[in-house]
Amino acid sequence: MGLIKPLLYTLRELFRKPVTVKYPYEKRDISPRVRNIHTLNRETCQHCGICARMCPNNVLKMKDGYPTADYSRCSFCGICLDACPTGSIQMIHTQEHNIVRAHSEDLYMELLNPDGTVYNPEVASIGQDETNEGGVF
Amino acid sequence: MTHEVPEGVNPRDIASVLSWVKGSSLWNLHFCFGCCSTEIAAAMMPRFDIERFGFAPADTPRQADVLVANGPIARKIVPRIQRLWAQMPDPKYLVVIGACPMSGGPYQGSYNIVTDIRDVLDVEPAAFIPGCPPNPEGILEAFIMLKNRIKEGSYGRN
Amino acid sequence: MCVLRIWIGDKMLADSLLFKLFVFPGTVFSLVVVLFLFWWWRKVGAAIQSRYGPKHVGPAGTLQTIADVVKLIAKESIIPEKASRWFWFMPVFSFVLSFLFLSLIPFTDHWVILDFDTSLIMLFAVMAIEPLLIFLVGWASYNKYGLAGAERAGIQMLAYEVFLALTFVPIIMLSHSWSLVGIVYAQGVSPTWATPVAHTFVNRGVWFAVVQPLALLLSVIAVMMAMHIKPFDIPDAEPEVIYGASTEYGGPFYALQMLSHFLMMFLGSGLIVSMFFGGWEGPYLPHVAWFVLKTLTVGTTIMFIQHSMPRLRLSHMMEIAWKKLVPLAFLNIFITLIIMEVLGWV
Amino acid sequence: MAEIEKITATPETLVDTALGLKKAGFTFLEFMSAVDYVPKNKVEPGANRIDAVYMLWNPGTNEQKMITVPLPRDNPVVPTVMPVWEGANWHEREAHELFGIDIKGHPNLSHLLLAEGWNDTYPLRKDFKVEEVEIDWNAPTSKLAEGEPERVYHFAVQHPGAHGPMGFDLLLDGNRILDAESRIGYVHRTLEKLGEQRNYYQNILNMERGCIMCGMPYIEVWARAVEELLGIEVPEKAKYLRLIAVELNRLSSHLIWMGPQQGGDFSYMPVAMWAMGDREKVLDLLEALTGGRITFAYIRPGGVRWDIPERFREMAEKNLRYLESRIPVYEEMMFKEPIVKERLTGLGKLTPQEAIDIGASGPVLRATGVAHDTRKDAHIPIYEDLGFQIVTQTAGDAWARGMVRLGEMKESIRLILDALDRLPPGNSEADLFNRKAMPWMKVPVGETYAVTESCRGRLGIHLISDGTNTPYRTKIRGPSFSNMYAVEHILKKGSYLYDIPVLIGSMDVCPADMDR
Repeated sequence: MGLIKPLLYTLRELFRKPVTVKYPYEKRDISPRVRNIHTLNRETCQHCGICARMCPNNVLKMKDGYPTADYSRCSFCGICLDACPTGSIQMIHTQEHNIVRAHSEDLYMELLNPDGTVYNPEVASIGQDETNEGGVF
Repeated sequence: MTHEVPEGVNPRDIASVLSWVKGSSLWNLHFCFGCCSTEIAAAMMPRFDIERFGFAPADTPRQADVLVANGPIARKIVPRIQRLWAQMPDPKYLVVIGACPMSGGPYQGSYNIVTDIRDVLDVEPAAFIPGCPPNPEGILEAFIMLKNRIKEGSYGRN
Repeated sequence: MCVLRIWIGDKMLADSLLFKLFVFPGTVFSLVVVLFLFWWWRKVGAAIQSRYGPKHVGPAGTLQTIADVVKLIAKESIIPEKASRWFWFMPVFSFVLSFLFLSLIPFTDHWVILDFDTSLIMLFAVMAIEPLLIFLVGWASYNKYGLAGAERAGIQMLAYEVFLALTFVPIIMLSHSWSLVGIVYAQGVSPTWATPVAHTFVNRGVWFAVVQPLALLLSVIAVMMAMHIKPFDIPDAEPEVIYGASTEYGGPFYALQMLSHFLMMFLGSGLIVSMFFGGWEGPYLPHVAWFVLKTLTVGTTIMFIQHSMPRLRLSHMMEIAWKKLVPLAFLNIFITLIIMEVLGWV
Repeated sequence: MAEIEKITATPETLVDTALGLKKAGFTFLEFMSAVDYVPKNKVEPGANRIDAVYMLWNPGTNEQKMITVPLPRDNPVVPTVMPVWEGANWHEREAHELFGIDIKGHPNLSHLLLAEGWNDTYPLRKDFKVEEVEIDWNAPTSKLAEGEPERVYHFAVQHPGAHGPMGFDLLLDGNRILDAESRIGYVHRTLEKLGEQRNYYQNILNMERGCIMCGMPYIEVWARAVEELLGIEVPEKAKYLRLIAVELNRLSSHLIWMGPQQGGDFSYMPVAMWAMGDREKVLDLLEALTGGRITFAYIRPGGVRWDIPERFREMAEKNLRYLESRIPVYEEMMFKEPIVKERLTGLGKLTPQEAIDIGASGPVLRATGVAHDTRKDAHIPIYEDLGFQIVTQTAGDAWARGMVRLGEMKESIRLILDALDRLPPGNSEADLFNRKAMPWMKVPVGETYAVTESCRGRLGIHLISDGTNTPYRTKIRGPSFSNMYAVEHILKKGSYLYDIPVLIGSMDVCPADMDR
């Protein structure tokens, strides 16, 4: 009897819809607390460099007065958020911001703007589609 | 339309068929040495199910195509990684997942950690996916990137 | 000497031995079936595990197994330095051997490559050689885990070989035939072909699944044991001996082993269909289609059991085989004897 | 938590002191380690010695005592305490390779955590320099492999049944194991040394990575140790949130154990897959609460990072009730299934006496009928208020361990839902000091030992502060370290090749937790 009952459970499972989220084609809901990439409010940033000093993994480095991130080192722990005295640095998650790169050099990048767009020193911001450069989708 | 039409594959061009085939059947070596291995397990299991794309685990290096570097490289494990890589038949690919194999991640500055997988294996990885650990979607994207790079011919010997 | 006759038709190419060997039911057809079965196996497993399985490579993932096999064949074939020089030979030989098995299975009484009065004995012989080959595969690879897996294959053969034979005894008693075609006829199936082989059989007019449910159960277990199907896949238990005998085999060698494994799975189901489910009998559809359909149904059932069961411990498997299944098989023989005596079926 | 009660001994009197303490009820050796005092240290300025440290626990009265043996730095020698506590074996090997303490009378002092050919440099000494390390890569993998390497089965590192980068060198007779020697240390990330290199706040990051499957208890016990030294009390709400986070993490860890680990040992794919699928429900909750799935950075000294999110209660109710309804299914499939039951019953039997001697803890100890759960023993906040019940079994075998974990899952679900119901209002962080100054906090000189029950057993952090913003010494007692020793102990008693994966699985050994 003990042998039959598991078979009944598996038989029942055979006719159920899979729980799979067909990822690239459909996406699951992700909590807003997930930390996947940094953003920096460049208006309130005080150029103090505390985030860079506090980062245990040496991810953040100061360049032209603003922190830049080397994502090959990042653990996404958010200690830089706690350390920032003005709260300029934040971490966000959007599905488009899964960082996947073919070359390790591409992992070194400027922090995004607070609205999730790419920061460009010359132009204030460029379009959303540019954020995916080097990514898969 | 959720199945991948073999785009750019010309049935008369054996090379393009082969590269499509190689990209569609990537078996990663079942070799866990870090936190990210739990997320690789999660990616294989029902919620994400990377077998949809033909990515499956292989238990012995002889049958594997992909070595997924998924954890901190302690000095003790270095010869084992090199040996496993040597045991894998060509063509073989390397995917780097998480911060540890790229830079030591949270363990940089430790006396027992090799900070870069490229010092150990002398191969250029196909895809880098940062995170500690990255979520399973990220791992799936890394595999798809590897697949696309094989298809394009921009990675690996064909 | 066995009466070995091959039927060759007068006109049609389809009747020639070459066609049977290389097209149907030989190489081409069996390759297609094997690739389909591999895909289907993964799909059934995935459904039980509440996921999709291969899905995006080709429509519903149907090209997945083709991609897998082509990739494996295209890969580098590594022969370990210390391996025997017969390393490459063993998987090839075991693949060829599974075709010997194929030639004995009657798809119909016409679509059978080898048919003679005592084909069941030859079938047992072929089934007994297979684990020996696996043993040689493991030995040739000069790998500790390969050898451990080979050893287990040998042990498992000791467990199932005896009661496999005992299980089929009641069927032979009932049908008075040592030939698979004869056994199918004995289940009340009318011959579709003027048979040149004088099959001796007694027509019982009923599927043996009905009169011999215990033998059906035992033979399904025996076939699963012989084909190394979970819960009896002890010789290639990943957590224990990695891939057992095929640990060192990658690339084309592994592709061959995989193909022969699924071919054997198909043929094992075919054997059960011939023995218990009236072979090719069925209305409306062509006979061959019925046979394949029945075989796939039995195969799917086996897959279902395989995917929903844990693996047995080695010693537990021996215990079950010798202390439970062999006595059961004997019991079945006696029950059959008594019933045959009472009903006057002798 | 008060000061740790210290007893000073000399190498000559050590074994007698140990025996006396064991008779007095201190039967459980938590760890044996050392503290290196160089002259310029700020804890005891001028001291130039190595203290061998033996942390003891009295399961009857729940007292903690510590034997310290001051030794000279140039030639530290202590006798082995293995005759008193068998579990001291690996701890002494660790102290030997990391601190260079010579253990007199020890049967095997080969490298455990470090690479086999590591030269005579001792990483945890304060004057250690990485440049001096040289490794002989041709060294044999274990003492067993020294003689006849051809005969040795390497059940290790990449073996699919080894549950991660660890395993054994085996001498086999057919399937019977003649001798076994563990090979661990492949994920030795030196958390103890890193703890001394980074400041208290940065340590949130690496302490949490102590165990890959349950990081939350690690960071909880770390935060509690720091708070004890700082003398701050966290608000009631933070205690509840910590409990919720830890128990959610325990659920996810036990589901991994149930699925890919123990289920995977028999290739029992339905259970393996379903457990991972159901684990996602728990991970959804963890993600909503903390933003992480495996690592969280949620608990920090002084409280927790975020308050509870909106609609968390409903989500938890829905997901956890679903999980509760699945537990009978798992019970039916794993623990009543005859094949699995046959494999698990009688496997790896430990008596209560053996388990305590070895230092095994957690479900391994509770399966032998000893009702010790650190959550209750050490009065971890809130657990007693919620009426926490210890789950025990009496058989002491693999099956009993599984049933204990299954019972713990039910208990965890109940605890989380109760805690959510009784969640008090208020702050989730102590506002005793400036939050923004936290990253630079200096911790007063002191020494503490905080314990908790991680998913695998008794987890402790021995923290010595020297008044700066970096710890002077952090010693982590990883429960898997002793539990893995129990596996080796059982294998040496006589076992079979096919039992090894099941045995490791039933002990729920986490390599990261073991190697630290």
